[in-house]
Amino acid sequence: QDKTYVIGVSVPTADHGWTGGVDFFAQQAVDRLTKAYPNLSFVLATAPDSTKQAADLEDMIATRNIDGLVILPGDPDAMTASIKKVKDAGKWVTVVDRALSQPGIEDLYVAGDNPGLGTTTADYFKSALPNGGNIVVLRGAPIPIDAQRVDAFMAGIKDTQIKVLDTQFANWNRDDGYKIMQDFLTKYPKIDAVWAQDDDTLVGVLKALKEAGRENEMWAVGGAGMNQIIKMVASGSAQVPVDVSYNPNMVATAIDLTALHFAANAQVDGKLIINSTLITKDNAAQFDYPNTPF
Amino acid sequence: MTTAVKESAPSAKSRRLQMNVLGPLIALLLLLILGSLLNGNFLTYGNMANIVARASFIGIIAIGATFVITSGGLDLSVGSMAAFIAGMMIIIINSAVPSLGTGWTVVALGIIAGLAIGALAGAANGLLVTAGRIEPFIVTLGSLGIFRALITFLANGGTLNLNFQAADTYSPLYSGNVFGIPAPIIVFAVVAIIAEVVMRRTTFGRHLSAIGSNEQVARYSAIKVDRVRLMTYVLQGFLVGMAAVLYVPKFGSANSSTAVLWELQAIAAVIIGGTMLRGGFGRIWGTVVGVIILELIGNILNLQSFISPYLNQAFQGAIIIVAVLLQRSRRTTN
Amino acid sequence: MTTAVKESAPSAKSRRLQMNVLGPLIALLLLLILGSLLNGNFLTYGNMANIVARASFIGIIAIGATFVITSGGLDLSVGSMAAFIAGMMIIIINSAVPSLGTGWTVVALGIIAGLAIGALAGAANGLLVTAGRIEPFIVTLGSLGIFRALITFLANGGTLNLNFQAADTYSPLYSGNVFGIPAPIIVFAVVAIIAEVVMRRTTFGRHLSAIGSNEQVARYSAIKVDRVRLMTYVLQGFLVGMAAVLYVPKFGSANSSTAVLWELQAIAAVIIGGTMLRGGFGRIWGTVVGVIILELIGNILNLQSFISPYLNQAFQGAIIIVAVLLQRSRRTTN
Amino acid sequence: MSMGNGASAPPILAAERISKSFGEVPVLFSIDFDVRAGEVHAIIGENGAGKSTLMKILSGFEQPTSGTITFDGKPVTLPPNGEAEGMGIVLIHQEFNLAEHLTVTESIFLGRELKRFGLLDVRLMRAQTQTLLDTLHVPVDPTARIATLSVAERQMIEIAKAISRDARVLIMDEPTAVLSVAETETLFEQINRLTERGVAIVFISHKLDEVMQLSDRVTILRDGQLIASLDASALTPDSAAQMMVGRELSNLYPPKHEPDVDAPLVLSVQNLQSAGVRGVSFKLRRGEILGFAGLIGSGRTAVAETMVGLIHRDAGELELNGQKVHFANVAQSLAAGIVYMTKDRKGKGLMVNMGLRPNLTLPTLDRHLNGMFIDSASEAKALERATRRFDIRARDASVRAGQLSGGNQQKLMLGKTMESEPDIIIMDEPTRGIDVGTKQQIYHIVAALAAEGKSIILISSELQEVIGLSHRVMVMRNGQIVGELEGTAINEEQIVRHQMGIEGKAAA
Ligand SMILES: Nc1ncnc2c1ncn2[C@@H]1O[C@H](COP(=O)(O)OP(=O)(O)OP(=O)(O)O)[C@@H](O)[C@H]1O
Ligand SMILES: Nc1ncnc2c1ncn2[C@@H]1O[C@H](COP(=O)(O)OP(=O)(O)OP(=O)(O)O)[C@@H](O)[C@H]1O
Ligand SMILES: [Mg+2]
Ligand SMILES: [Mg+2]
Repeated sequence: QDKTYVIGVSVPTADHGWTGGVDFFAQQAVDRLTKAYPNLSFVLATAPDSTKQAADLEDMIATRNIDGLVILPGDPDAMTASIKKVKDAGKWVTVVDRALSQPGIEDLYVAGDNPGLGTTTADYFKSALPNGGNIVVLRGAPIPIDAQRVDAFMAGIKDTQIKVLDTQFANWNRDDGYKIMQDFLTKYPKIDAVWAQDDDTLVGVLKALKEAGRENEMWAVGGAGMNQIIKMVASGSAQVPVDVSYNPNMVATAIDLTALHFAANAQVDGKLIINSTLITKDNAAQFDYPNTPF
Repeated sequence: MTTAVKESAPSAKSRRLQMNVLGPLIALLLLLILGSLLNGNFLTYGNMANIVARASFIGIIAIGATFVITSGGLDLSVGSMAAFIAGMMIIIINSAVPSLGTGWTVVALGIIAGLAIGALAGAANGLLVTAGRIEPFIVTLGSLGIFRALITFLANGGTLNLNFQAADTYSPLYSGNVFGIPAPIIVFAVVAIIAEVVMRRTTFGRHLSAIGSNEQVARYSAIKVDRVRLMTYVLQGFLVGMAAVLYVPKFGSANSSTAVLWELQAIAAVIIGGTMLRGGFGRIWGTVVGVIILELIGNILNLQSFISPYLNQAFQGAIIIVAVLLQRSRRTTN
Repeated sequence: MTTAVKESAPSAKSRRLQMNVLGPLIALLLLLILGSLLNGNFLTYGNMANIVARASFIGIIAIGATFVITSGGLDLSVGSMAAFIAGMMIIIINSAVPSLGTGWTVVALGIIAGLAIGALAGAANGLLVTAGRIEPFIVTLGSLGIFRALITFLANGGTLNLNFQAADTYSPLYSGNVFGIPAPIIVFAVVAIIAEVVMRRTTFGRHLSAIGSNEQVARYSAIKVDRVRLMTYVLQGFLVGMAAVLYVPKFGSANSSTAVLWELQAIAAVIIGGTMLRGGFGRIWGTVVGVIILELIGNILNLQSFISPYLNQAFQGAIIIVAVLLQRSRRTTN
Repeated sequence: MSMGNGASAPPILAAERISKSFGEVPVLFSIDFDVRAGEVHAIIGENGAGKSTLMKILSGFEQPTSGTITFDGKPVTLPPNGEAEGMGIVLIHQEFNLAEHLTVTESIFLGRELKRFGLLDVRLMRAQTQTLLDTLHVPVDPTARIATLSVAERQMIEIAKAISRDARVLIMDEPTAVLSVAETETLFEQINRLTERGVAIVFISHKLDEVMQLSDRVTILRDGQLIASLDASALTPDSAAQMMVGRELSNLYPPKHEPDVDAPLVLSVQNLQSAGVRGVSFKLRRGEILGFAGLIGSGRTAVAETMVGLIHRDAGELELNGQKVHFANVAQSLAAGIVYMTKDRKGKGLMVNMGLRPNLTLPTLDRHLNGMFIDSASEAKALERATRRFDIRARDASVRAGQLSGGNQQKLMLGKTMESEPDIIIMDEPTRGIDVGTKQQIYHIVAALAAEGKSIILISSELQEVIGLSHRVMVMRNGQIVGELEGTAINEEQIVRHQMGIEGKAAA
């Protein structure tokens, strides 16, 4: 136990609610584990884009002598090559959430389930709209994870009566969710449900509905599990009947496992999929992390 | 000769003026026509109210930007400054709730704090530009980063949420109506009118364009150049504060993604409105039109269904260019 | 009188020059010292090579920006242009693989295409500015949106990935070495040297600063102002293309989040380097120093663990301001 | 006076029935004009008569509305934007045509850089510039940036630039307006050198004695009409002046009323020091006109700018009516009743792309406030007053200051200065580029101001003006006062001797 290890943690900058959560949970895990394991030290870096994230990895190798890396790649395809370099340098690599464009590079993959989020949501829409209905979709930002989610969702509702009236990018952001929903309300007299895909966007959507006085005409579903939304679900809100988990604290799980590998050289390699499960009134309690900023 | 002059001049002059004045208005008109063709609900009071209400945030900021730009300055930090101020307001209000309760007093406190912080932040920018003699672009690019980092830090990477009861007290300021006119529109209108008067009818406004058009001449003409410059940044900060004051009740929250890139929209609105980026000439009403044009583009893109959402940004870009192209003849003359 | 002038002028001038020249270098030196204090590995060849290699993307773009800005222009579209070009290159290469295989021919094709598309995109900007007589800020803000939308559209909202074999052929262009010097550094250096010569030793360079300093004077000196302006944008586009040519082998993919906000970094580097945003005076070596300063800041922040990563942006902002503050004395005189 | 040889030679460049309108504003009416090899052809006329416009047309910078231009007897359309230099037609613009950021060398070779192996031959260009500057006795460093040069130095650079082109026709639009005797002499030497080489010179000036001294032929314009074109020998300064203004010109300078010796001191300056000023002391009485003579760069402007707080004061005292004062900026000095009228019209005096009204009232806006708002009506009145008082000729009140003729811009600036009704007025080259008629008006205004108890400091490189108006004259050299002249001692010879440092306190 005398040998000490350095673990690099590289996550995207908090450029919207969910990544904000990632940063928070990563920071928390790092602080907790530094105390827990005296022989572990961590290097945490946040990056707004893949150029910076690639740079961070280079720096961790060149100047911080890391032994392992936990990375949530902002843009997995762009980061694949850089992560491979780390691996080739003989470091332990844990990839979080997003799949690299080349399989088999990482030692441990704590996978978020983006298609799963789409499918789970689609299943709920099918059950909630058995004889179909009009829905509008607010996408995230035009990057692959969004595409995966939306494609899975569309596939899920393919042969149903559910009609997608319209789709726009809301960039996982409250203001855009608000604007776009306002305009959808102007555009379509009859909407039965809204898929906002993300809880931040959902907040904007709800505000727009409330102001238009149409909050009782339709229900809306977000995603991720922001505690503000979880509370609504738990309270059995008719407007936000469910949420779909895609919890940023998966990064903490990944850091924990990686720490275990070094501290207790436990067998942690392989793939761990964090399912996107449906959060309902009944199970909401276990998804509620009250004292987090997310 | 003089007589010949008197007859002719107006026509020549008015020709120049026409394009310059009509440019933005034509663009606005074309968009309104386009919108109404695309969707029957476009011209409804509700939709129009939505658009103007949304425009109010960037609008109020862009009005400040008009002053800064007319005097030959630039402020890239307004977006992150707005986010930072909103965050500070939330923290202040939340921390004051225990002592002051969740009534109007606490909200008022928050509002005053917001405006004050805005003015101070603006003063910081202004001092670095005037006393520090650093390019405004660099100063405000730097403070952009600083404010953005501070809000991220304050929010601990996540989102700051306003105390719920306080939010209820506060929210009318955004979602309320006076005679059916949404509150933000009223604030926006009042700010715009005052600003227009300041720009056209006060010494301050005159000095702005003098400095923007030729700083040396201004100095030799007994104008306290640095003080006026500083004032424009303070004013800008104050108006950013006002935008934040309207923003906080909207969602009762702020995080690192709040108001991202508002600076570019604000500057675009100013220039679409006919203010010259090099300084020396500015007009508030143009900026107001510019902001509304920008919101209209977004609104219209949401109301139609043939353009792939992937291409939204492209159309925004194209329309911005065209809107300014309509004023080309004016630029030519200068 | 002669004496009076002769005495005062040179000394004053040289003092001004000193700060103006030393400013960026001092900033650079301070950062190097800071870095080496923070971490023993900082001054290693490996780390330095990393930093400069990284700097090459923005560096090559910023060199183009130096030309544009010196002539009094501005190009905000470089970031999304880079993304767009990278995307086009990937599409072209991938679609050529079946016919041309995955060897150097196909890569060469991609490279040529990249440079050509860059020059064309630049020409589009330039024509709107010169022929269209629209504020460069607006033109390039517009094309920023357009290029960004196009890459999103091309990638269908997802990511464009380079054919793997082709990528293997291509990758040495980024990760390869010549006499132990990383390829991108060599490209960067060559571009910088040529640019420095063009700026100081060719009529083109001369005419740039003349135009940036006083367009009327330039025009009256029989300089083809519009053509020179256009050239700067074409050159900028070409160099953006070159940056993309280096980017593709490193990341092997492009999507809507590629090269976001590079424009701000490039412009910041140019100004940190001592080029005047209002035009009339520019220097390439300064820009190179500026880019490296920016990269150093990021690197140094990675060398320590006491500053919360949330505050990175704040320190970057602060250091940018300080770096320029070091040239203050110069600005004062202008 | 150059050889009459020009008289016989055929015209190189000629204008036939040239008319020009800006918009619908006619400014030239069917003008005939020509210039022959080896002659100096002067053009005189009131401000706004159309001289510069005609010259711009003759050098291709403006296209005529009608009429033809012939070059070597062949009708031509001159290429725009100074490309006519390729044909050997070179114009020195009335308003400077120099870019602030460029160095002297860069400016002189702008648009026709010398190259070696496709690259700029910087060394050669610098060397040639140095020789050029030496022949013109201009003591500036070829690598100095234009921004650091004084107005006169800039004018000399323009001249250097022009004579460095191998011109066949060299047009000079008021080159001597900002020059003092010494530089003017140098310029005339060069002109004679050129005419002997057969270069045709067109020369515009409001200094009629120069015109008589230099030119073979003189063309007179008035309100865009050709009045006469005749041999210089057939003219006297007075007759020329009359033909210009179209009326009898009474004596140019108003009678000097004796300055009363026990008038109170309004201003006393002790040991003033700053950039370009090395220990200047002088006193100014109520109702006195105090002339400041000196060569270019002798520090007169620097003294003025230091007094009003435009240049940082390193040492020295200012006493206003017995009170010690220090002005940190112009606002303070203006409030105290001291104003400085710059000679750098374009750079520091007027906002060229703004209207006349904002220019006029810029320093004194608070006088036109109605409550907290600007009262445009009262501004308009002010403009009307100034227009009348200083005879500003604009086609209408809506033109931009930049569109006024040079002289009228000067008058506008004078009006702007007087708006604040100062007690002490420092005028730097007040009649720069102003026609005799207007000069006369201005001189009378200045005298009148003095008579009503204002005090005036008159900085001028035009000796006649200093002599004709001043009660007392300070001569500056090297930023120091090297002589104080009074009464009969105020004469050309004395002043020149002091300027040159031949007499008076030896300058360091
Ligand atoms: N670009 C322009 N646009 C409109 N009017 C102009 C322009 N340039 C000159 N004018 C007008 O043409 C007339 C002649 O101007 P010009 O400059 O030729 O006079 P000038 O004889 O050179 O006077 P000065 O002796 O003061 O230089 C003036 O009334 C002036 O206002
Ligand atoms: N603000 C200043 N800073 C530094 N040097 C200055 C400044 N102003 C003037 N000088 C220098 O002081 C000397 C006197 O210049 P000044 O312009 O006062 O001469 P002048 O007598 O007005 O002659 P001119 O006709 O050239 O104006 C010149 O060498 C000038 O470069
Ligand atoms: Mg003239
Ligand atoms: Mg001077």
